[in-house]
Amino acid sequence: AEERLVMATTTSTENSGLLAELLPPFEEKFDVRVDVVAVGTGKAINLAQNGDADVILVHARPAEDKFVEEGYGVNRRDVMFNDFVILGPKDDPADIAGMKDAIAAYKKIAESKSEFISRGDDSGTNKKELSIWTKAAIRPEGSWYLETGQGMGASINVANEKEAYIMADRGTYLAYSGDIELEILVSGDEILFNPYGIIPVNPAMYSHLNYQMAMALVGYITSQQGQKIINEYTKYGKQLFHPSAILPENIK
Amino acid sequence: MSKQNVILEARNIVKYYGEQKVLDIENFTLYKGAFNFLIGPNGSGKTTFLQILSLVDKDYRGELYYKGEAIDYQRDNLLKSRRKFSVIWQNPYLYKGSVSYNIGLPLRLRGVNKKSIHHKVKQMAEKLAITELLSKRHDQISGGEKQKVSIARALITEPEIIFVDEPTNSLDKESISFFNQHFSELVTDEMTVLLITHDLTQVKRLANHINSLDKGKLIYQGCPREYNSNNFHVI
Amino acid sequence: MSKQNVILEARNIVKYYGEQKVLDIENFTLYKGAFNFLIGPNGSGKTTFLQILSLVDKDYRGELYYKGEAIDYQRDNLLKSRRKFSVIWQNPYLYKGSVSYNIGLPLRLRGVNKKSIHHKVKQMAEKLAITELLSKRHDQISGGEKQKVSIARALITEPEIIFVDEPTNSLDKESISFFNQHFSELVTDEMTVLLITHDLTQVKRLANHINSLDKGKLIYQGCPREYNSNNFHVI
Amino acid sequence: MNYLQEALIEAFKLIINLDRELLDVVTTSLRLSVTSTLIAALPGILLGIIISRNNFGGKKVINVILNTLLGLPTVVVGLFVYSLISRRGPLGELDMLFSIRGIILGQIILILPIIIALSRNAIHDIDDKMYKTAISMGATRLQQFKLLLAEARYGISGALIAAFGRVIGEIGVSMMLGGNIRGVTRTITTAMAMETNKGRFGFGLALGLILLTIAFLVNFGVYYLQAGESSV
Amino acid sequence: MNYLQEALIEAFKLIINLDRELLDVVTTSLRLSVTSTLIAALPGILLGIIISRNNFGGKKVINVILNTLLGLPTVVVGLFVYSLISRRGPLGELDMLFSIRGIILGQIILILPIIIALSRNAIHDIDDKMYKTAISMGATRLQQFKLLLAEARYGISGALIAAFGRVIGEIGVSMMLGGNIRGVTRTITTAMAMETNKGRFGFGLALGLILLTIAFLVNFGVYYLQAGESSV
Ligand SMILES: Nc1ncnc2c1ncn2[C@@H]1O[C@H](COP(=O)(O)OP(=O)(O)OP(=O)(O)O)[C@@H](O)[C@H]1O
Ligand SMILES: Nc1ncnc2c1ncn2[C@@H]1O[C@H](COP(=O)(O)OP(=O)(O)OP(=O)(O)O)[C@@H](O)[C@H]1O
Ligand SMILES: [Mg+2]
Ligand SMILES: [Mg+2]
Repeated sequence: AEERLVMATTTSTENSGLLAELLPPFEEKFDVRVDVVAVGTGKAINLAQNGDADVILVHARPAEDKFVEEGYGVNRRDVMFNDFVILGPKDDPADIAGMKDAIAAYKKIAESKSEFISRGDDSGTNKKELSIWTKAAIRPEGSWYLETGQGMGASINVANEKEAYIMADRGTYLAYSGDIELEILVSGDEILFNPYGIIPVNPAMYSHLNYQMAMALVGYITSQQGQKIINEYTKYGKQLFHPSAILPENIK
Repeated sequence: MSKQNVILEARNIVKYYGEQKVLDIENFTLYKGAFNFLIGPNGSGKTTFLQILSLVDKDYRGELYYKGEAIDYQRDNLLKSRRKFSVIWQNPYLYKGSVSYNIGLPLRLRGVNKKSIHHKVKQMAEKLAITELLSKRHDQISGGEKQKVSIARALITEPEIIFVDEPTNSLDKESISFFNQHFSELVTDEMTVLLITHDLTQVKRLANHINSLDKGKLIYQGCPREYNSNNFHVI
Repeated sequence: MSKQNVILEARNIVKYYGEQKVLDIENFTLYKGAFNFLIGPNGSGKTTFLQILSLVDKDYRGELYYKGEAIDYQRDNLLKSRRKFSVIWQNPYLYKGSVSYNIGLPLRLRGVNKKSIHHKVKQMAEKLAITELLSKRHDQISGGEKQKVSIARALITEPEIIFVDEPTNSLDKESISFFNQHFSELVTDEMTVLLITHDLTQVKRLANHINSLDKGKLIYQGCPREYNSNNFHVI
Repeated sequence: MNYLQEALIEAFKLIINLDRELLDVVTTSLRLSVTSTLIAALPGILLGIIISRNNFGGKKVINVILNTLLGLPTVVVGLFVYSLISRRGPLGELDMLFSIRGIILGQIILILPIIIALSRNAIHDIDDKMYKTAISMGATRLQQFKLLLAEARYGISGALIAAFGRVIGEIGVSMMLGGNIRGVTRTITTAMAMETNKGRFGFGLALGLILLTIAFLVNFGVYYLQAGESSV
Repeated sequence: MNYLQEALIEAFKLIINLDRELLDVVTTSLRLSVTSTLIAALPGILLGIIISRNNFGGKKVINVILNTLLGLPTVVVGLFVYSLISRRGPLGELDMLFSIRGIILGQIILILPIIIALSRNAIHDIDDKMYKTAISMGATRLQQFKLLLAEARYGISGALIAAFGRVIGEIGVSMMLGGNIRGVTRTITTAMAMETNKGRFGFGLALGLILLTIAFLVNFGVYYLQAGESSV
């Protein structure tokens, strides 16, 4: 295919393997090559602002809204969500195993000054983590709170080595689960849900953008076909993403 | 001597190394088809002057005339002039490679074909009795052998003028007499020689013209007979 | 000669360069306090042999005896022996730095204090008339000047044995006569000299003992008188 | 978790299966590193010679700057070139971002200082007599250059080998300017970084081993080509 | 988006404000790169000399391997050392992961091949007469070594400068083995990578400029120290 569509997305999306299932049917149907550039959320948005990507698929709602408000993005659509989990060592010094309330769990971690690893990289995940601390009315600081400034996987590794707590997206956790001793201690709280959106870059900003294909991709991903692939995609025997453009019960 | 016999002339040559003035020569003449000697004590500027005359060093003040015409420093013409000259250096430098590579190198630079190079190298090596050395590496030969290789390398292009800086350093008796003889033979032809030496016997035997340098100045120019009687102490 | 006067002896020395056997010497004797000459045509193995005798090259077969005792190749003892020797090389190597640094270097290696080095370097430079060169860089001097620097560097340690490979290459008349004279003076003392040369006048004037090499074999050992009459053609 | 063992097995499997994707990234890596090195070689060596052979004002400063640039982080090069070739950059029209050409541009900038500095070092120690002899033999400018290359060949080929090593093993520039796009700009190193990110350390190391094997083969080839080479 | 301009302004602001965190990462970077280079210097140079001066079976292969290792990707070194010093690795007890010591170990492995190969090249071209003269002057082993260093100083200091540049500019090892932990193992380069990932390109470039400035100052210092140096 000669035509090219550049999609900037987060590493977690690309690393989950979902895109390798989701994109080929689209590429074939529209005779277009989708070049996936997987970077941090902040970088993905920055690339799009510079006109270096035609469309973005990210998970950082406030940043996405700002992106659209400033006129860089148009026609944002919800695509899917996954969820975060709180991981910790087996001996669980903060005693949070089995809790349903993420905010309460964070409080207990802070009170017991158990080591907690933060990505500290301004990513969607990091922002989510910080918002939970805010809701818990805690300013995380001190020697128990370590910021790695790295991606999810690397941060999980640091947590594993240090036997510390960390909040991670389920997909990355599953990918690492074979090699680490950390376990899921808290999950299921609605605050831990992580929605993904797709946003074409505003064609009014740059003349060269492939807006038409970007919209086609939005259409495809939010269609029955796309949503079905997302719904059926599993890794390590588990469903990683839940479609949100169409309610699961309506997917045919 | 008549002007016709002059092949190279130098006028008002001044050369500095940094602050130090090492050459200051008003007039110097190189006679065609003759043995011109350049003598003088260590550090008097002989090698420096040779580099200027042989067009290797361009960083000086003054004029050079080849057969009456000013040397043209335009690149192509300079190259043409240089290719009529050869230099045998005081401490010869051999390039990484075999002895035969080194001897054939000037021909190679002139684009001569391989077969003919091979042939001439063999011939030249035979003359200098270094045939067994041809396949040796540049750093696997003795001091005198190295000297002979550099002589062969300079002669192989059959230059019009050959500049020679103490060629018999490290040479054994046989090689010296070969050298003296061979050079005399060559000079009966059209070849011009400028020879730097400290060897008095060589001067006595071969010199047609003597130029004597001291502290960068030409203190004597002329034929050996006159020179012998007066100035031999300065060599 | 009596055994007492022998300072260095070599027995059954065999040396190969790759496949090529370049030395095969049954017996060689160096006489104390004397001018020992090593002569022979180019490529006969003189420099190679000098490297073995001066303990620089250890890669050979055979035995060396210093004052009757086998040379001990244990590192410290070897160093001690070496420090009694000096070598003036055929093509001298100067280290990056000033001329005075180069001349003082052997003393520096022996841990002599700076003041005393400075003093001795000055003295030695005066003797060789190279005082104005002392502050020049190693690569800013003429061929003959370089040779003189290397002679000064070898003499400054007042060695017991001095090995000299064609020291008068590139030297002017004055320097040569200085060299010959200075060396004779030194040898009236306890100093032993092994001199390689192609200069017949030097041999005639100075030699106490002559060793003549040809194709790696010692073809003559003895005093000059006998030698003169028969063998001079092989030098 | 013996990663090394796992890596060896993985590498072996990958090679045996001759995975199409593996072939793809290997080809891309090789193409990139060979091209970048070759393009940078001539100007780099020439500048090295010029700096080494001439005395000019500011030479010292240039030397110090060169030495500094040996520490150029790939990310800095990546960012710098990005700001040039991004759509909003002055070269945006050329459409070089996320393409092979973009990576090559970045890699050339990355290794130019290496080639210049190391060939400068190599040439620095060549004896002045070498030049005088070449001139007196009647060598043209080009022939003088070739003779110099031949004499300093050990050091100069060392400079090129170091440059090749730098590009084949670098990640930052390829990632930033290439985007690690599957089938297009994915190289062994960006794939390696990605796999490592995914937590597939064994697989990442396997790719590293393959990379080193390929670099070894290239170096081996160059070594033996050189051995049989002659000059001028 | 003139990143370059933005970067300059950012860099200026950072330096003016003398941000504590900036000071922290700068100190860490310098400490790391100087320490790693110094530790690797002696064994590296020695091995370079040994390889260059001796003929032994397998020398060719060792040379090709060395050349290959110039392309050692930082990620490979990172992964390799990680598998050694991780809690489950053989050296897990030493607790080196995510510490300065861990990074230093990795960086030493990264630059040893550079120092060995480049000093080998530098020594390769030293004239045999140099050694003979040193021996005949009565130099001890150590003095011979010092004389050799003095003669090859241009090339050998070039090797060390290249090694220093490699470590001060590298990211992979510092990131994998140090973990970019704020206030502990965060270096200029890992901070730079982080800021770039956040999309703060200008800030990333600013850090890059600061890094290069520091490397420049270090090189400048070394250059002028060298100029006034004497040897043996
Ligand atoms: N590269 C240089 N830089 C500075 N001074 C130099 C340089 N080369 C030579 N000199 C000085 O210039 C003067 C002349 O040197 P030159 O080599 O021409 O002497 P020469 O007559 O050839 O001596 P010799 O008989 O010893 O070879 C000497 O005083 C020498 O020290
Ligand atoms: N490094 C080397 N490798 C191989 N062969 C060598 C090497 N050095 C010298 N030779 C050979 O060994 C023989 C003896 O060399 P040597 O240097 O001892 O001769 P020499 O008597 O000093 O000659 P000259 O009077 O020319 O200095 C020569 O045939 C030479 O070609
Ligand atoms: Mg001279
Ligand atoms: Mg010899």
